[in-house]
Amino acid sequence: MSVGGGAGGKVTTMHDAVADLVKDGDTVAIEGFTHLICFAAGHEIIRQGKRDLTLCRMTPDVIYDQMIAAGVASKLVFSWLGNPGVGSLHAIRRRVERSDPAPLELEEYSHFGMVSRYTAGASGLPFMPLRSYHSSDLPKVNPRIVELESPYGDGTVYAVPPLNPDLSIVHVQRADKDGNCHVWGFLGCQKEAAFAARKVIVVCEELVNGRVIRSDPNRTIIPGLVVDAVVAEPRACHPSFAQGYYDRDNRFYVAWDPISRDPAKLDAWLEEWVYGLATHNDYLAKMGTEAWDRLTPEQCLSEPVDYGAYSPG
Amino acid sequence: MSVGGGAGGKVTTMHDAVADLVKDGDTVAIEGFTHLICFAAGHEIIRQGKRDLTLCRMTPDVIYDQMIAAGVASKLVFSWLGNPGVGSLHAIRRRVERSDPAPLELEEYSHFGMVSRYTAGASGLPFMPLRSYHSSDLPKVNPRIVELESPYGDGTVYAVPPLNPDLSIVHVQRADKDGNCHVWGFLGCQKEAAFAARKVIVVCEELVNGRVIRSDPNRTIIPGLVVDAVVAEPRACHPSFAQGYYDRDNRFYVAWDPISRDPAKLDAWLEEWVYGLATHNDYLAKMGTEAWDRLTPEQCLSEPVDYGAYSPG
Amino acid sequence: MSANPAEYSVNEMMIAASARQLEGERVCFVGIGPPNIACNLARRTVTPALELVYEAGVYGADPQRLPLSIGDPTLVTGAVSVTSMFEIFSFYLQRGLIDVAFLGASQIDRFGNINTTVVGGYDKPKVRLPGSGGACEISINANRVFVIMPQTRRSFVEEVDFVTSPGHLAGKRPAEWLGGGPYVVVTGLGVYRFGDDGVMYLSRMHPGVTVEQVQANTGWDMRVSPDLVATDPPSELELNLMRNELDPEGVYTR
Amino acid sequence: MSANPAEYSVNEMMIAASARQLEGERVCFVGIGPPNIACNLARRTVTPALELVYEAGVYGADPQRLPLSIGDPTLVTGAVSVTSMFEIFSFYLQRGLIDVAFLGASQIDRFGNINTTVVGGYDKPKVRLPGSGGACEISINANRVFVIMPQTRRSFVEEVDFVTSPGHLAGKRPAEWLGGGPYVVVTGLGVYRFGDDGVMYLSRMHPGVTVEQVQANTGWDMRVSPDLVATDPPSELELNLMRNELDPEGVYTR
Repeated sequence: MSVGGGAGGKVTTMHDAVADLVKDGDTVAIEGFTHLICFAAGHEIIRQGKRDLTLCRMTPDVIYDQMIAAGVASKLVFSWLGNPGVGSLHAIRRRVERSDPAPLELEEYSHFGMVSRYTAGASGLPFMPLRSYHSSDLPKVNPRIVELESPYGDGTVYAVPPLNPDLSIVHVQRADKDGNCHVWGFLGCQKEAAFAARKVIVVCEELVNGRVIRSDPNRTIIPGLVVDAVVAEPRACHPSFAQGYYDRDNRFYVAWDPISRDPAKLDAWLEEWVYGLATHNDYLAKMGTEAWDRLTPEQCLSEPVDYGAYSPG
Repeated sequence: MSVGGGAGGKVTTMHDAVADLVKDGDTVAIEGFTHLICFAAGHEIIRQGKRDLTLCRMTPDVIYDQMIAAGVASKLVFSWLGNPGVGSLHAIRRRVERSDPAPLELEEYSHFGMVSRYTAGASGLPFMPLRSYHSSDLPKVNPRIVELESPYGDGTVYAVPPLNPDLSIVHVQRADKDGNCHVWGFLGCQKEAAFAARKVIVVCEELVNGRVIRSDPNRTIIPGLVVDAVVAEPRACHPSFAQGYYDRDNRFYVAWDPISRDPAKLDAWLEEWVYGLATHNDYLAKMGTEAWDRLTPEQCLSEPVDYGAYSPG
Repeated sequence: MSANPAEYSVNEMMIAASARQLEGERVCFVGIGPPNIACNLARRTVTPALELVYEAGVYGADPQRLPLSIGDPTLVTGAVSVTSMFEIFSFYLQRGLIDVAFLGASQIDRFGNINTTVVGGYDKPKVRLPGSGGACEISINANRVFVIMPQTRRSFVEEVDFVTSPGHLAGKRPAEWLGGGPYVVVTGLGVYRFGDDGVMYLSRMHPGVTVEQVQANTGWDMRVSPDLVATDPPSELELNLMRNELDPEGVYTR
Repeated sequence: MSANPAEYSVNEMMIAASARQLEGERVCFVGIGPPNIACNLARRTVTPALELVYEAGVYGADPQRLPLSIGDPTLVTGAVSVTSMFEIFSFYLQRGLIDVAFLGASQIDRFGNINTTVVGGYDKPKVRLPGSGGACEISINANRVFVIMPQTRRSFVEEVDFVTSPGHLAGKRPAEWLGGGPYVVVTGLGVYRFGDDGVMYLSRMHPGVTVEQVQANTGWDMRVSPDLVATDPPSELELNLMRNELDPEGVYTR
């Protein structure tokens, strides 16, 4: 057991973080809206043979297609199911449409409903009101979405209940050893998913000195206070992206479609790229460097701001 | 009339912004929690003799003591009434305790209630739920604070209604001519007050090129979309502060106490520092430069972040 | 390559016609796929001041390449503001700041009710579609909803299998809803609008299309405007932009 | 200057005793005035790892000077995180992340119910006090509430004129409330805790104070712990820190 405080802070390996913090039957969210999706964490969960998970994500992406194909999950909580810009997630569709090879329970919302659930969970609220779902069939198939009168007599809204995962896994650009995190670009619901969860694994592109975090406290999306383990794993989001570090590998998303359509090909892919490798470093070594030349952007720095030094007068 | 779009964007003077956008009887919020309180805007409202305003602020500060003493307001919506770190706001207390020289209607919340009201207003929601007010006397004296059952049968919370001011005035560090704003340091409820309002005046320390704003889009707290007028007025928050630009002038806050206790002294102060001056530039000229040597901090820059340039492949 | 405006695809016609509908609009919530191309085409033609809002968290995007998805990093760099998804839905959409939102659809009925959830029953669907994403709340809160979709008898249906995003219901939206609902539908055959009773009618027809063809590709008896006009074909400029800049690989336009 | 621990003020005793109560605590919501000094003193003595949360929007402040108010820029520069007030109240306080919160009070009753709103009636008050600020929600949601206040018959009252922040009500808080309510009260005379029935009792008495003096400054019959112990006077270190670093002008400590 290597997670927790101490001089090295909460820094650990992906293997140990997943071994210690993912239990069979847990409700787990790997969030990141198109951006900062931690594929490496999903692969480690597959490798360790976790079972019966309830997986939460606004947009089950290729990583959830892989995880669900590998049999780690019995239920999916989501709001948009697809391979963005490409098409379907066929492993998930097989389970939903034909229970092949096993049924998959669905709990379905809209995007606003899902972010509102995380926000209620992060806020300690029993529900979050929102203007959606009127005359939609979604509340008919999901009894957790309920209509609610405004207490001021000015009409009705809908409510969704809090979502408090047992574990949220969030990828960030910068973290210090205590788990204080800077994120930029699309924020998705990384902050809300972290505050809502009972345990949090932060995976970062760069492990930085706490001074870097404290140089810009308004950029700190997640404080170490809610973080249990920090894993430094550069490029852990491939084929997703990390703003300023690497681009989305669209070729991978396109290539996934025929793999996902064919269970034999999918099994072979998992064997070659997940089970057959021990760590994300092995994955990167197997990938080679060609893709990274293509995916690495030119630099484009933010203008700094001056916080001012306020010392004794 | 000089507010609005066009090549010069929405840039105007404080005089014109207040003349065009503050109407007698309006509900007006000048926000900023200890930080970025736009005293210069309050002074201009006094100078133009606006009347019968409903003033909203979480913490009616010295500026609201001045405005209420000058007779611009008939009602105050708030959550903490005082001269922070010093004591009372005596002009407001005279009106509340003794209707001297006229009554002042109060509508009172807690801080969480006030930020929740702005948030509901900014979100287009008919109410915001929160865990507060249980067994407090506040709902007894403010019928807008109502108890609400959770639709999931797990207890009750309280609700507050949206606050949508006719006008919010927010001070920021940087804005471009279209009203896109960077803010750092304490954010207070500047963003929520701006999105909630029907009209918004942004006052900035520095008018910058739009490229500066776009170099760090995660720092943009308020988009020009909700802004009607932009006023470039450095040091307009004195004696409040602007992170990185100047410190709080605590001597002023302490000096205000005896002025505020004595209506004659207060009138003389208004005459000397508000009615007797035409603009905030005159105020700064009258102040002289000594205070600014004391109030200006050393530089302390944020580490930049790399957004990456993503151009055609 | 320079385009020959005499030769164009059905999708190019559909996207060009959609982009033209954005003339005079200011703040547009952009969806994935064809809407993304149409909005970026409009910015380069009829509405240079169009502000693009993406549910991923962006206001005022200034993409330097065609975004591959609604979550492309080119939407972030150089944008006016990037914030959380909760704030995009709360402070922009639910606050009423969105003038127009583009939605796609797998099925639509005469009232503009949209299905993107399932073909068949929900519990054992014939085809499991992506679901709502942000469409359900967009359809309720955006001032005007534009729909862009291919038209066949399987997509223009008498009754949708699942109402993901409500349109004009059975003719009337409750007054308390913030948005006005579906305003225009653009397909490969024509441009449709809605009458005061919330029922869709054919307003413009694309070149070479006949009313019979429209009827054959509609699962109900489509009303036709007495003032039916013909759509202009895609211009050389529109085709050049789509082919050379916005979708050089032709993913959505061919 | 170096302090002579034989000479100290009532307020110095009160603040030193408050700081010691923070031993072993982790996350502390800091109020304006004496709580601010006590928390910063605790960080320099019994609890260096104490994380300071300020309602102005700060988590993990590292002030380089004593903050003049809870909205001092020195709380921002070098902090771990600065966010909106809505998020501080929602994601930290209401989420249950606050171990202990310090509140001041103008009046308190035996159940720890607090008044900071008015002396007299609400509509025509004798004295209009500041009101709740964040105190109402803090008293409901923080795991433990510490109160620090001067003690007189006018502040320790049989019945508060207005319940701004609920304590143990008339002896029992509803189970659904997140926080445990008032845990300790520190005054210039002693340190008070609460029994299982929610009633305050004298737990520690400051040097030189008598039980009679405590009773004379309490508007009800104060219970006294059978294990009543004496508070240690302020140490030289505590006094030096207060006098030279934390409140050199003696605004709160003299």
